[in-house]
Amino acid sequence: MASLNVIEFEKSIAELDENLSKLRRIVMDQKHPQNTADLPDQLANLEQHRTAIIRAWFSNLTAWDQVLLARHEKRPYTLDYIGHMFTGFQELHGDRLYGDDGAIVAGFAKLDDMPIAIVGHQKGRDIKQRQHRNFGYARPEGYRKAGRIMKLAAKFGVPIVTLIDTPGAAADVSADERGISEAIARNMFDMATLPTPIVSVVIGEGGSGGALGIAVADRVLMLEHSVYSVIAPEGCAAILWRDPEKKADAAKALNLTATRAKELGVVDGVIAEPLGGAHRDWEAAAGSLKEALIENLAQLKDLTGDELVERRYQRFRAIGQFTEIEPIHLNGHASGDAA
Amino acid sequence: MASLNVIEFEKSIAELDENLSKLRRIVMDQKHPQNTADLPDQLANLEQHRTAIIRAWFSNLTAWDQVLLARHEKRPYTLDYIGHMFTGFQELHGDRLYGDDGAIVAGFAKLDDMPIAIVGHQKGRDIKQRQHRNFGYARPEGYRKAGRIMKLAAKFGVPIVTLIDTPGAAADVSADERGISEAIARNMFDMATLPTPIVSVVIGEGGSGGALGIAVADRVLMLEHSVYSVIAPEGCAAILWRDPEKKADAAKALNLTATRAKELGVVDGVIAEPLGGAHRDWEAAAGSLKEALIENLAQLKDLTGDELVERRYQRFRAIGQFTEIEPIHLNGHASGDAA
Amino acid sequence: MASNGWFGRRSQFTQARASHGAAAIPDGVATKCVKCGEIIFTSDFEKNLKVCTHCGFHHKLSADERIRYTVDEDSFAPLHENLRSVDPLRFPDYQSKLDKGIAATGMHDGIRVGVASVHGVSVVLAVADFSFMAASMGSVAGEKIVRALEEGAARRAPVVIFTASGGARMQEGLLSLMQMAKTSAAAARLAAANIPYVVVMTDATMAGVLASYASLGDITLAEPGALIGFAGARVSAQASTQKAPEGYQTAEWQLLHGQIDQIVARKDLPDTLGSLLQMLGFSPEPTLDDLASEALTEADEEIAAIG
Amino acid sequence: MASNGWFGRRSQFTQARASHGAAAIPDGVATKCVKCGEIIFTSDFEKNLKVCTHCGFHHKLSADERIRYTVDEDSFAPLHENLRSVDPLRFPDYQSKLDKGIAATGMHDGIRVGVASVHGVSVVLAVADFSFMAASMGSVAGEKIVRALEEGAARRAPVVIFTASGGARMQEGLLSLMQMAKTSAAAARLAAANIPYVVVMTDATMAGVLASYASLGDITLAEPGALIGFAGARVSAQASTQKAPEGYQTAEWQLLHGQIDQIVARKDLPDTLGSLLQMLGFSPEPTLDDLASEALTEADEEIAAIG
Ligand SMILES: [Zn+2]
Ligand SMILES: [Zn+2]
Repeated sequence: MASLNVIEFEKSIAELDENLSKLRRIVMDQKHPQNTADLPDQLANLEQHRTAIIRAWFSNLTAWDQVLLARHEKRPYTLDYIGHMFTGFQELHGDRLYGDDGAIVAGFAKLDDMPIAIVGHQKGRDIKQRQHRNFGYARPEGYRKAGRIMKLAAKFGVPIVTLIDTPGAAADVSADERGISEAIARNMFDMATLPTPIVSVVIGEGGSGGALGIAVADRVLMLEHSVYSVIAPEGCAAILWRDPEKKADAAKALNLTATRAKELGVVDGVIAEPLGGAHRDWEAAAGSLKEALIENLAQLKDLTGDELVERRYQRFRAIGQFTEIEPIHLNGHASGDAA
Repeated sequence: MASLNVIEFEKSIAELDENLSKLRRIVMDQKHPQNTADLPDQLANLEQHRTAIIRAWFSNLTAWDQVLLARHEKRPYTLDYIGHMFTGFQELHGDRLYGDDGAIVAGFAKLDDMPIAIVGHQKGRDIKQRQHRNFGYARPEGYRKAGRIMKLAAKFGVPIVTLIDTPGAAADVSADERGISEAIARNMFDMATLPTPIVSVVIGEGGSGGALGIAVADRVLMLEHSVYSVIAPEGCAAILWRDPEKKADAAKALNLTATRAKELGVVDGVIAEPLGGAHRDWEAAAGSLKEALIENLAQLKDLTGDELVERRYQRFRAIGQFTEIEPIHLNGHASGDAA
Repeated sequence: MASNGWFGRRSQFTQARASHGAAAIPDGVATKCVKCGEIIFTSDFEKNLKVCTHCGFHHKLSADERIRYTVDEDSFAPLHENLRSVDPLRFPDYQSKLDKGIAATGMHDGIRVGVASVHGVSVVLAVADFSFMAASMGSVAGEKIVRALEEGAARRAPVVIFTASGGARMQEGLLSLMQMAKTSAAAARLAAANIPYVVVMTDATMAGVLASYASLGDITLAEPGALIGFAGARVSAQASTQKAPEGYQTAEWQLLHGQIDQIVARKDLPDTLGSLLQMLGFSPEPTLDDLASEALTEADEEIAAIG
Repeated sequence: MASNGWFGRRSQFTQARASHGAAAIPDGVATKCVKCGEIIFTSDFEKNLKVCTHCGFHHKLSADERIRYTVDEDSFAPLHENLRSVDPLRFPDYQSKLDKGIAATGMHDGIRVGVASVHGVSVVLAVADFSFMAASMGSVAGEKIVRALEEGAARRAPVVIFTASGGARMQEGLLSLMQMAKTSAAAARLAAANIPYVVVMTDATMAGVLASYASLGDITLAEPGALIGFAGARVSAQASTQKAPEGYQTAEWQLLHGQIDQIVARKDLPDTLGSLLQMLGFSPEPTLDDLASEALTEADEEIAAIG
């Protein structure tokens, strides 16, 4: 099964599901149960079979499968999670400078009884929405809106949750004209010193600086089938092998899965998704995410602003791998390339 | 003489000056002094006459004359004053958001040995410069550049000098699109709390909110022949009398001269200009301005940031004229409109 | 405000007159929408909070109507009603304009200030009334706004301001202009005290008011269709090389350009305000009923403890 | 950085090779300008700080050249030279690329850090060398930049960083990406300590480095003609509906778009840096000569007091 890619796999599951629902209808409609007494057993078998297939396929995912799952067009997006996890969402718009970016949503809502500031990338599902959301490629005004709302949250001591789901920041001429680089950098700079708890969760695509621009947090989590990468696999393949089609190899080389990100110390936790991926059960996915948010926010709530900022700094300060050779001795004996 | 307007007056002085310089040349070139012995006397008389004419005309200026003097195209502009008063000017550009506005210049320089942050409106002298400077109508990015540099100055404890010379802020569609109102408001908001000395000087036109957007200061001064107004006289006349040509009456009604602004408590001091106006002697005008800056900065230098901010707040807090009638008595006796 | 603002201001005055003139049909039974021209029964119009039942246009409100439509019943207590304008510049016709405004509205200036509660949350409220000299900002309006902002800081209560204004009041010259700085400085003080400041922009919020305290809210709401801009249409057209875009200077256009958080229908404003204030950490004050039931609960607990 | 950045990065790599390949004509006596193609005597080229004597193009410099051209003579003392890259992801060909970079430059990464003085003002300096793997930012580069920023805070000395980079270093995956956050956080700490941070952008400053510490200076200078942008030309073209404008992603274009304070010719950089640091309150350290003459003056005063 694992040789099927996500699209093929999803198709096979869809066929299975169609058969299953036909069978279920027959069982339900059955006026004369004695004639089809073994149908319920057949149904149960088929359901077990379905679970086994999914489990098998998911137990053997390649990095590229993970990329496709993270980009799955039925995967819940930020506003879907907000709808399922929070109440009373008050979306707030605009950067007060230039515009309002549909690729980032921001506002306040309640997580149970706790006010939370929410910032997240937003993709669109239909053509019109995709254009409005710029396919999730956030623009300078999106990052600046995010920064404005996060500073507002910090001012009133409201914790911040950010949801990451972008292929990358907008890279067109107009984004450069309005300082997309500065906008991303400034958010990281500001987030590093906001004296309020921040939890970031990669829910889909964690695309490079565009992702990190709203992900400098006390806790960084990833959903099981999200990815987080310094560069898109296609781009990486094109550089390494002059062949964007080698994207699956690149995906592997980039170590962009949640498991690897956790092992590298880049994320603090991986949130399990419902069997078959978040797109198969939004409610359950949102439930797991909500639970993780509550747990992580609870762990942060007793820290003072200063403590949060200090720990957040040390958290990122510690990321990176290198060796430090013996310092050069004053008597002229230099150690070699000890790395 | 006072019935001449500024343009007519300037023309008559220019004719006089031409005669004077001819006469001076004759006196200088004189090979045979005995033949023209009375020339030096004539010259002295003429010079006295010139001074008397100027003094007479300037002793009887109308508000509208003041407006024309403030707008005089030979009047020194911000960069001229910077050149004459400061050394080592390092101009800094850009708002880090969208662009760089030529209608506001900003940077650091030394006033004698003291580092100063300078922000000022800038008009242009020739057509090309006027376009580049947008005729002194500053745009959102100009106010945001100004705000950025002023915050930078406050961060490093550097005093701020702002020079005001604008007919008003940019009022076109694109200025509105990028939040000209927010940009002006935000600067006033920020300037109210910057913990560093701020001295603002109206050097030419103090045009409404466009002027005030960089003029929330510990000391607000005006050059003798500058004006400061809530609205341009032409606009005021059009509203009051549906006739922009009644601008002279409007200028009078608006009380926009330095003397009146001082009497109203809106400005703290009026800086004398050289006889005949700043445009006749840039060096002398800059000298007076420099002296006033040094004096006012010296008076502020021992105050702490908190003291500066508190006094600045109270300074503006106190501006306004109204009456407060007796509060309504609880026994039902209301005082009338006691105002 | 400024040479840039005056056409804007005039058009606002005109609009104000039109609004107040045209909306009421003489017999009082019917009202004409200033936007779509539809004739509506006045009772329906008022039941609909003066929003046109036909086109949805949000008509201007008097300060008292605004307060009635917004705050918890009977919760409003006015403050600073005793401020009166003077005529510091002896400006042509100013006094007669003030007199007319007083006669027309029963107010002494275009701003009403007080304390109230919204969905149980105590707030300091300031409300503009465009029908008093286009709610232009002179010394009194500036002072009232400043006192409202200071009151919020002193009580540690959120400040909610419903803005509407043609801009700074020309007739008080520089004193009016300085109210922009004065109100902005007061907003900065409130911000430094970490107290929320919510602005609701209503038709029309222009020039010197838009370029000062109206643009400095932590959160900025606006009513649908409200005219919001720096300069009036004519000045802007003179200054622009481009044609005014569709919807220029409407609340909707300002939302697109990043200046507004949300456009909120009049009927939803109390809920939205209440919700936002709670998000920022301001809970409803307990009512007498709440206190009574809390006392009962405590009594129950004591009994339980004894039992 | 990112899917957006990679074409950019490749074009930078190409440019780097072109620059270092084409500039030196084999015999070493003459050098060819990579911009205008003019052949210049190498001695003139170097005397002119590697600025083309014909077209003024500012060629890329090695870290050592940059230091030599910028700081007071013999004032540079290196720090953190002992950091070495590892290959945490066992990324294809990474080690061989590192080895090549080391062999070509004698450096172990694209960043050199140290303390120095500029016009007598003590600073912490970080300098990028584009010829080491396009000075892409991996764990070592990020760590060095952070240490430089922390060193500035600890010494209360201004930090001056000459930036150049193709972006984050792909070969260290997420670890490289996180260096953007790490360096930005360190810049925030320096800012909180009220210590000046001056960035000088040099050819080419792109992607993940531009979108982190390079854009966070209190003051941002750039060399004339330096390529500065988020995504490379091809990605940007793919993403854009509009054509790349004239001068797109040059220092001059970025100046127009508000991102740069001043474009400064290489020869003027020491003066400009010295002047700016003094404006922000950092005076030259007294030299030994100063101290000697000060001691003399004090002696004179004592004599005067006695006399
Ligand atoms: Zn209608
Ligand atoms: Zn050349």
